[in-house]
Amino acid sequence: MNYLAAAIAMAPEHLLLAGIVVLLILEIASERSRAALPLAVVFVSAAALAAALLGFNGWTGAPFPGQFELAPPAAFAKAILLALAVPVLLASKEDFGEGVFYPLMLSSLYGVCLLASAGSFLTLFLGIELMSIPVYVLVLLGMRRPESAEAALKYLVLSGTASAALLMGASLLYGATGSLGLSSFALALSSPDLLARTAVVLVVSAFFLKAAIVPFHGWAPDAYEAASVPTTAYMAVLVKAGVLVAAARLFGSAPVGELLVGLLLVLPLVSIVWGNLTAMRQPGLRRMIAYSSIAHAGYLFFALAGDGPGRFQAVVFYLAAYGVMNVLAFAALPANANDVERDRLENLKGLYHTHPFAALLIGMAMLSLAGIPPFPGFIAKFLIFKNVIAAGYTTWAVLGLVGSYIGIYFYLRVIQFMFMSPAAAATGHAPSRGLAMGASLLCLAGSIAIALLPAVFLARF
Amino acid sequence: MGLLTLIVLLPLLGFLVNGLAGNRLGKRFVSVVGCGLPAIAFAVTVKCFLDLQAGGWAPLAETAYAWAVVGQSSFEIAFWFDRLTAVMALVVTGVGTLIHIYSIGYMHEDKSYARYFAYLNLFLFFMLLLVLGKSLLVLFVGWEGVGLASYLLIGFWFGDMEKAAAGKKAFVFNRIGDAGFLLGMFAIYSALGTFDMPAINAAFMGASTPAVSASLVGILLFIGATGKSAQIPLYVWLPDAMAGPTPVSALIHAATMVTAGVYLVARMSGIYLHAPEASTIIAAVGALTALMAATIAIAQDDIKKVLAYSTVSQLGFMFVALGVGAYGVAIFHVYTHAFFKACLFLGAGSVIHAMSGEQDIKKMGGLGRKIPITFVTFAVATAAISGIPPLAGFFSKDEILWYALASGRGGSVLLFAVMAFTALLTAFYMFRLFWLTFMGAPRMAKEVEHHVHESPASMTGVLVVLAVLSAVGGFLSIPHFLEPMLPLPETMAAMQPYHYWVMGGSIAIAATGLAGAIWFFAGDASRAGAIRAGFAGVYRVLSNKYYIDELYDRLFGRPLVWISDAVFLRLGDRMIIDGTLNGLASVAQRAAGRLSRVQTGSLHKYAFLVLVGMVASFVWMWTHG
Amino acid sequence: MDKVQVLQFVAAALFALGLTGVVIRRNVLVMLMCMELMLNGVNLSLVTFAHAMGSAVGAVLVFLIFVVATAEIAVAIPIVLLLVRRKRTLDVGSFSDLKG
Amino acid sequence: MADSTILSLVLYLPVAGFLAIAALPAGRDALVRALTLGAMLVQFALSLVLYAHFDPAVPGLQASTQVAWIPAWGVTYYIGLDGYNILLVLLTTFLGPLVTAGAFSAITKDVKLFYAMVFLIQFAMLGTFVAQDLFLFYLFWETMLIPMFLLIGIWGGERRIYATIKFFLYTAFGSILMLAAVIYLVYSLQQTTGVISFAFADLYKVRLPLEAQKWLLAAFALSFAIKVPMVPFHTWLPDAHVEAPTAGSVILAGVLLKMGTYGFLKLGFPLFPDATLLATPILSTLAVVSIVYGACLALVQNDIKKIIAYSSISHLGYVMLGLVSLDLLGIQGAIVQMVSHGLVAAGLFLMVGMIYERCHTRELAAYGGLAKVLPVYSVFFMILTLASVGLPTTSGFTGEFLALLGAFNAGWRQWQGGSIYALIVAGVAVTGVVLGALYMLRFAQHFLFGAERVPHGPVADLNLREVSILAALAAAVFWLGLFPDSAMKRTELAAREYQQLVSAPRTPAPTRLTGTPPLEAAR
Amino acid sequence: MIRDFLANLDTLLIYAFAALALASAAAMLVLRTPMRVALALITCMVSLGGVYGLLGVHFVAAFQVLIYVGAVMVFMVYAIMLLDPRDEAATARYSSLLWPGVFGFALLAEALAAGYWNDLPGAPRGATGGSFDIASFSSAFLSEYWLHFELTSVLLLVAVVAAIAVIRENRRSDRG
Repeated sequence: MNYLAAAIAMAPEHLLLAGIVVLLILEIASERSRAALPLAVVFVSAAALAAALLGFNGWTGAPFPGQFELAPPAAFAKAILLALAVPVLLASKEDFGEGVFYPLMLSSLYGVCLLASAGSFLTLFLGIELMSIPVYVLVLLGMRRPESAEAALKYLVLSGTASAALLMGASLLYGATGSLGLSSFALALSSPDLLARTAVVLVVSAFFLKAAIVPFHGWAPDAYEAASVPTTAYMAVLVKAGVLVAAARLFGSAPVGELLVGLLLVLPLVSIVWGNLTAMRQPGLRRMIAYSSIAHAGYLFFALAGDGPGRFQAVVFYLAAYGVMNVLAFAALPANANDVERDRLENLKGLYHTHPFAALLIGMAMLSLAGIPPFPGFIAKFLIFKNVIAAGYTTWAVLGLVGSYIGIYFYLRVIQFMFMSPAAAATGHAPSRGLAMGASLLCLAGSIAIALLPAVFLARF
Repeated sequence: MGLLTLIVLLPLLGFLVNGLAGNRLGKRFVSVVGCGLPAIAFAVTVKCFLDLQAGGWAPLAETAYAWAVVGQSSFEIAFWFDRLTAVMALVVTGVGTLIHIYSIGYMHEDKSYARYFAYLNLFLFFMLLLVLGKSLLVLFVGWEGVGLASYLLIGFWFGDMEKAAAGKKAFVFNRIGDAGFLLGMFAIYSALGTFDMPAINAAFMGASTPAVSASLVGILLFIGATGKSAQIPLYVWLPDAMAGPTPVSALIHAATMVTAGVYLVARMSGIYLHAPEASTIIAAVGALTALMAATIAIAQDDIKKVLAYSTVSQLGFMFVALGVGAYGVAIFHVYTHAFFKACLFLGAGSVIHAMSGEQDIKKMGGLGRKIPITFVTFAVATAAISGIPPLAGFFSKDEILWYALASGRGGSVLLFAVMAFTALLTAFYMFRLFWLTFMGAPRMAKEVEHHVHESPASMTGVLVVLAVLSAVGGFLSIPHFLEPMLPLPETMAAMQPYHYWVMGGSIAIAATGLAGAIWFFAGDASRAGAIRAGFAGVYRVLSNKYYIDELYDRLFGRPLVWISDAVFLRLGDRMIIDGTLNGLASVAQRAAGRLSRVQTGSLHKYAFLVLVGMVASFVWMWTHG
Repeated sequence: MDKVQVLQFVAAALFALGLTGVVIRRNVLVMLMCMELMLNGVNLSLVTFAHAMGSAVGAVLVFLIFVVATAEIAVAIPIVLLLVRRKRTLDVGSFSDLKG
Repeated sequence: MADSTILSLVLYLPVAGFLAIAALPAGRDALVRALTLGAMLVQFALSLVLYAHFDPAVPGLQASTQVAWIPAWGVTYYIGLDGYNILLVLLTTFLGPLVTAGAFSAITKDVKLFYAMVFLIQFAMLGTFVAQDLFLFYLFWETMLIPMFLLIGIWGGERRIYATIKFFLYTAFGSILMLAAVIYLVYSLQQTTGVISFAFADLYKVRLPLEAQKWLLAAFALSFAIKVPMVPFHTWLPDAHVEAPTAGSVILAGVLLKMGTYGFLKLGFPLFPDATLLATPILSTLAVVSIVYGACLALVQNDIKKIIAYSSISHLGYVMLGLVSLDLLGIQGAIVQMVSHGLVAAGLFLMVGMIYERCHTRELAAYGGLAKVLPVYSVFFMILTLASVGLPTTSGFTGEFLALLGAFNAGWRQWQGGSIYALIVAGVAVTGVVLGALYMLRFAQHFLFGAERVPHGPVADLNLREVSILAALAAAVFWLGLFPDSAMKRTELAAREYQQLVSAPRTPAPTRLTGTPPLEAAR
Repeated sequence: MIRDFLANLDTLLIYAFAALALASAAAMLVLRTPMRVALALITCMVSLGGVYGLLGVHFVAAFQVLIYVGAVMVFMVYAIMLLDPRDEAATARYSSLLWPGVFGFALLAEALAAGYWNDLPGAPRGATGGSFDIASFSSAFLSEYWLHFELTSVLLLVAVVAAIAVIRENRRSDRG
């Protein structure tokens, strides 16, 4: 086996691993070290860069045949996801004095990267666990509020269940096809064999659980709300991204038959409607975003129902568009000594008058999430539903679009608060934060790039 | 730029000058512009008339510019000058000019003197457009334009809501007519593909029958005419229109604009010659209007109202003439009527001027001696309208009566009878008016009485001219002049012998009316009072104009408002449409509440939901697999 | 009815029991143990298949599951400790401050 | 300078302006105003050049620019002028400066943001008109909602939130379905011809089976009908108009509503000819209903803004009538009527704004006899009123007359063919002429005439700024009323093309698409 | 007779162990105190180990006993002993969702079973037959699957870090 090839192929992972180790050493050497954040940023960006380079060089191969594969699309997916992690890190300065946050996040990213090039259920499983386990802890890290631990537990228990279901499904596939390669799933999709189909159901519901699709969504709102802002951003964007990239790899370009489309789209459709409706009444931003992310998970599964070749592209593009705006919103959110206060939508009232720039950014993010042109969110949504219709499921596409329509209202509500209401009673907004603003500008640049030159991104997948 | 265009543009120029700069230029300048330009227009018209004559009566035509060209169809602003146009144009510019001059004196004290003349010129502009227009389109532009001008002038003293309302009423009722007119135009265009009136007439006169029934078009156009010329059912605006300054009533609501309908029918005679049904309807409507208006006029006490109804009635006469195919005669009556009715109105104006604004004839009387010129001219005009020979009215009215009886195109004894009776009534109420105004003992208040004075020369001069015209105008036989283009209908042989009987009869009628009026009102008031008491019921109905206004309000006005408000606004918009939408919104809100209550925070619940989800997926799988 | 089938049924039963346990048991620790039970079910099924077709992959996955299970517990227990210190109870039912 | 360059300039000037004032420090309101006005004037001048250069004899696009944008989806950045949009572009750029100047005194809060939004709207609207690629069109179409949403929501009246959200959701709903239709349309183009392209020109080529056409037309029509708005999709309009600041109402009535009719003209009907011909009775009926319904409602309003709002519904009914008549006269009339309504309604809203600034109420009952107090104001008001009534020599007449004539012609032809329905519809439409006079004169009468009632009086008559705004409008109104030919020449070829696209059959329809037809029941 | 009994003995034993595992698993859901539940789980695991052993995959059996019973459950029991005294939850055994849960269990089990019923392969597709021994396993592990071997080490590292992080939070919350 060619070790060099392995080393190159896994360069991003290795960089992350190095980052983890270095950060740990730093952590052990001294608590409260200022170097943690910069180092983390450096390593993540380096990893992103490495992934991008791999992609641009069109590096293709499987250093671990059937376990770990790399092709330009996967490489670019990694690059994009890692790049999305950078602003999250930047925005986390105020929330995480101590450094342990960073090694955890890097290791979670490590998991995400694995998922992007997993070739078998073993890798997939390890990737998911590597991605999730640190997040359980991230949720309660910082302990901004007493409920964090509770949230962490809920997340842990349910996603543990998800892993179990996934493995059960894998095992049945193993029994049905004699292999644990991801391809066996693609085969099962079209097999009449009941065992295989049982496996499919188990695996799909496991992914639903991880991606918080109704009715498997119970953990998401609580976890999102209790976590600190950067963690929420990380969960809403990267964890979801990891899961869906994995799902996209799993489905590959196998045709999804009429039967499975039902299974694959009913619940996502429900969660689009459910999420969009429930978000209307939420008093807190994070909880609202949680529900909105439930809805977005729905759209993402629609992408999986699209015609084969376009799937991976659609998923990743959507994740990029959705992620960049989500991170933007969180990064632009003004700091506040009291975490609960910071979260309350009421306190965004009149934000335009106190922090015009932040208000504009958040407003854009909301519109983009709502899928209103000309923001990237629209182009991504367009791509997804284009694929669904191209696959011949016009009715589903229409239903999905109508469901997405329901969502518009609560995004507008945020804008209404920020722009159309008199400034709320002095809630002591801390002065806007330099790094976080930098992060949000980064996202802004990214989103503009996506909106103006989607072709450049699309061409990569 | 051709002469015809010039005729049209001169008043427009006046309008622009007076309208934009009038207030800064001072009254003298305004009056010079305001009266000078129409006068010039009159002169130019005469010039055109002479050209026409020189040209052996070959119509003059000229095109100003192409308004719009769409595909093959081109809409041009073109003018046309033939015998008919000549008569109308001369009347319009001539009488128009006179009334402008009269206005100088009449409006002298008014603050918005310039605005008044601007409007008057504007009216003249549109009226000439109407008369000179070669295509129906141009005619329609003028048609609507004069409506606008009359709207503005009726509401000239807009400080008083009544007057403003009267203006609106006039405009709206005209619009109703215009809707019909439009439909007529459209029908013609769809069938013939042109608005060019000579062409249209030719098409209908031609051998091949055009693709549209002449009666349909004829009736539609006639609806327009009823609006403009105040015929049943759309006449109600005219009496209210007297809210405007008196010269306006004279010019627009007596001499010119209201005769536009007559002109239209005469101009489109090509159609009506082939539309017997339409013609019959016209005759019927005309007769009915004439009679009805005449009866109402008897019971009115406002000097201008009486004249207004008499106008309506006289217009009825004209339409009867049109109905029986005597187009030339109708135009003849238009022409004579223009003189004596203008004279009457201006006379009335002079009276009102003298009475410092009083219009109720009950409060007048015995003015004859105080304002002699007005008195004399008014007398002449009254005699003229009543058809006393040899005054102008006599000739035209006599012709109408004759054709009503004898015309081969729908003349009948009944028609004749009705018209004869109406003529009688005309004579009666006119002399009633005359007598109550000028004769007998003064009934006005003292202070009013002692500064009753004759009007300035600018006004009385005009009165004299008009009186002369209404005296001798009849000798100029318009029907004969127009015959080459508007041939008179052949008369029924059976009726020939009665021609002179009719003439005699009409003289007798006029005399009877005169006598009756004098018998009533010359003596002491008690006699009139007694008679009136005798017919109290009838009198009330008449003095309330048959309650037509109230009827229309009940029939159309209120239902429209009710439907708009109750049905469309409250039910349709608010309840059904917005109700549904707001309902949906609140449903969504409530659903949101419900759904978020599912999120109880209990881990058991969440886990159970997972269980449910899995089971559900399985079930879906089995059922759909 | 053959061995593999029986064992698969057992495996399925264990999995289902584990999930049910998570749903119905109040005690946090019991809940965690039930998760372990689910994993055991998975293991059984994997091993049975691996044995039946004599391929090592299944066993490898089983091995990975061991490790991951350990890791999860290693993280779970401290979280529970933290929670219980705060709440003074093991009753999951009372960990429901987050809702809506 | 090449026309295409000028067009791009016209289109992107607002963006430049937006960035410029965004860069300005806060509190430089005077500068912001001046800058905006300047930019708008330049824009108008440039578009006048375009209008002058526009060659009526050349069919198809002029001054066009096409750049590949998202090749994978066949999306191109494709803008250009043609007979369809030349007048609307001119109208938009003409109203730009007027709106800007009109808001000088009215907007004192968040001036920067306000003019930024005005720029954005200007950009989005122009983009919608000049876009020649369906994707681009949709992008602009939707983008326009955002600044409008803020405009109403921030500077509006008491119920502004309700109004603006209603506006947004109403219009967004149509757009969502339209989006699905757009995708399906392009997909079917790809299926049938193998070409994947969003360019209008290519889409015209595809001829779907009738079944599909019906659904797609329904989706497009809903979206456009909401924007127009046609009864019964109109209830957002009165609220939006009443709550919006003057500038908002002016833009809304002046240009935004035209986007709906333009959509029908450029996309809705030509793309789905068979379905259109099938739906003509329904559409013409809706048009007439809008005419009458709007007029009736305008008749009973007591809020002066609402009167104009409902009158808009009525007037756009004529446009729809003309468009569905498929008669050249009618189409031309419809196009002129669009512009005319743009001028007249915009003018009336501006005047309402002016009086509102002085008297702070929109209750019709509160006013009276303004003609005495504000003579200049009244003159302009009268002119616009008469234009709205459609009196000859004003633009209103040109539009209404031709539209009605066209509708009647079409009806007549069908009558010869044996069906009288269309003729009756046209006949009913003519009653709108009377109703129009009724409500506008009622308005004018209570407003200008009668005893003097001037809230918060005494008030000053119009100042130079306002007079020049209104003078410009009046000039335009009379220009289009007296000499419409120069404008109609430029639109004629487009009108013919539209007529031909809708009425003349195209390439024979493929029996069935390979893809599943829309709304086939979900399994 | 005896011979074929002995031949089937391992099968019978497997069934016995499986039954035991099932029984103890069921017991876990009903037993009251966590400690008993833990014991039941241990029983279950051990008997599963027995099954593995009898199936001939001895090393897995060994892991089962070593890692699970040796590590996980010890950890578990430790936690129980640490926390149990405070447990009032022991009194209330079941959540409000007991019966729905049981019902759900029935359905889920049925659903899974239904998956196997008809077409669970007696000998799964691609079956090479025969068993494999520790040698083949470990060689595979260290050749084909060494990536995962490495990854597990990463995972454990992460787990340790995570645990430490939580403990530190714990201390912090004690402090403040």
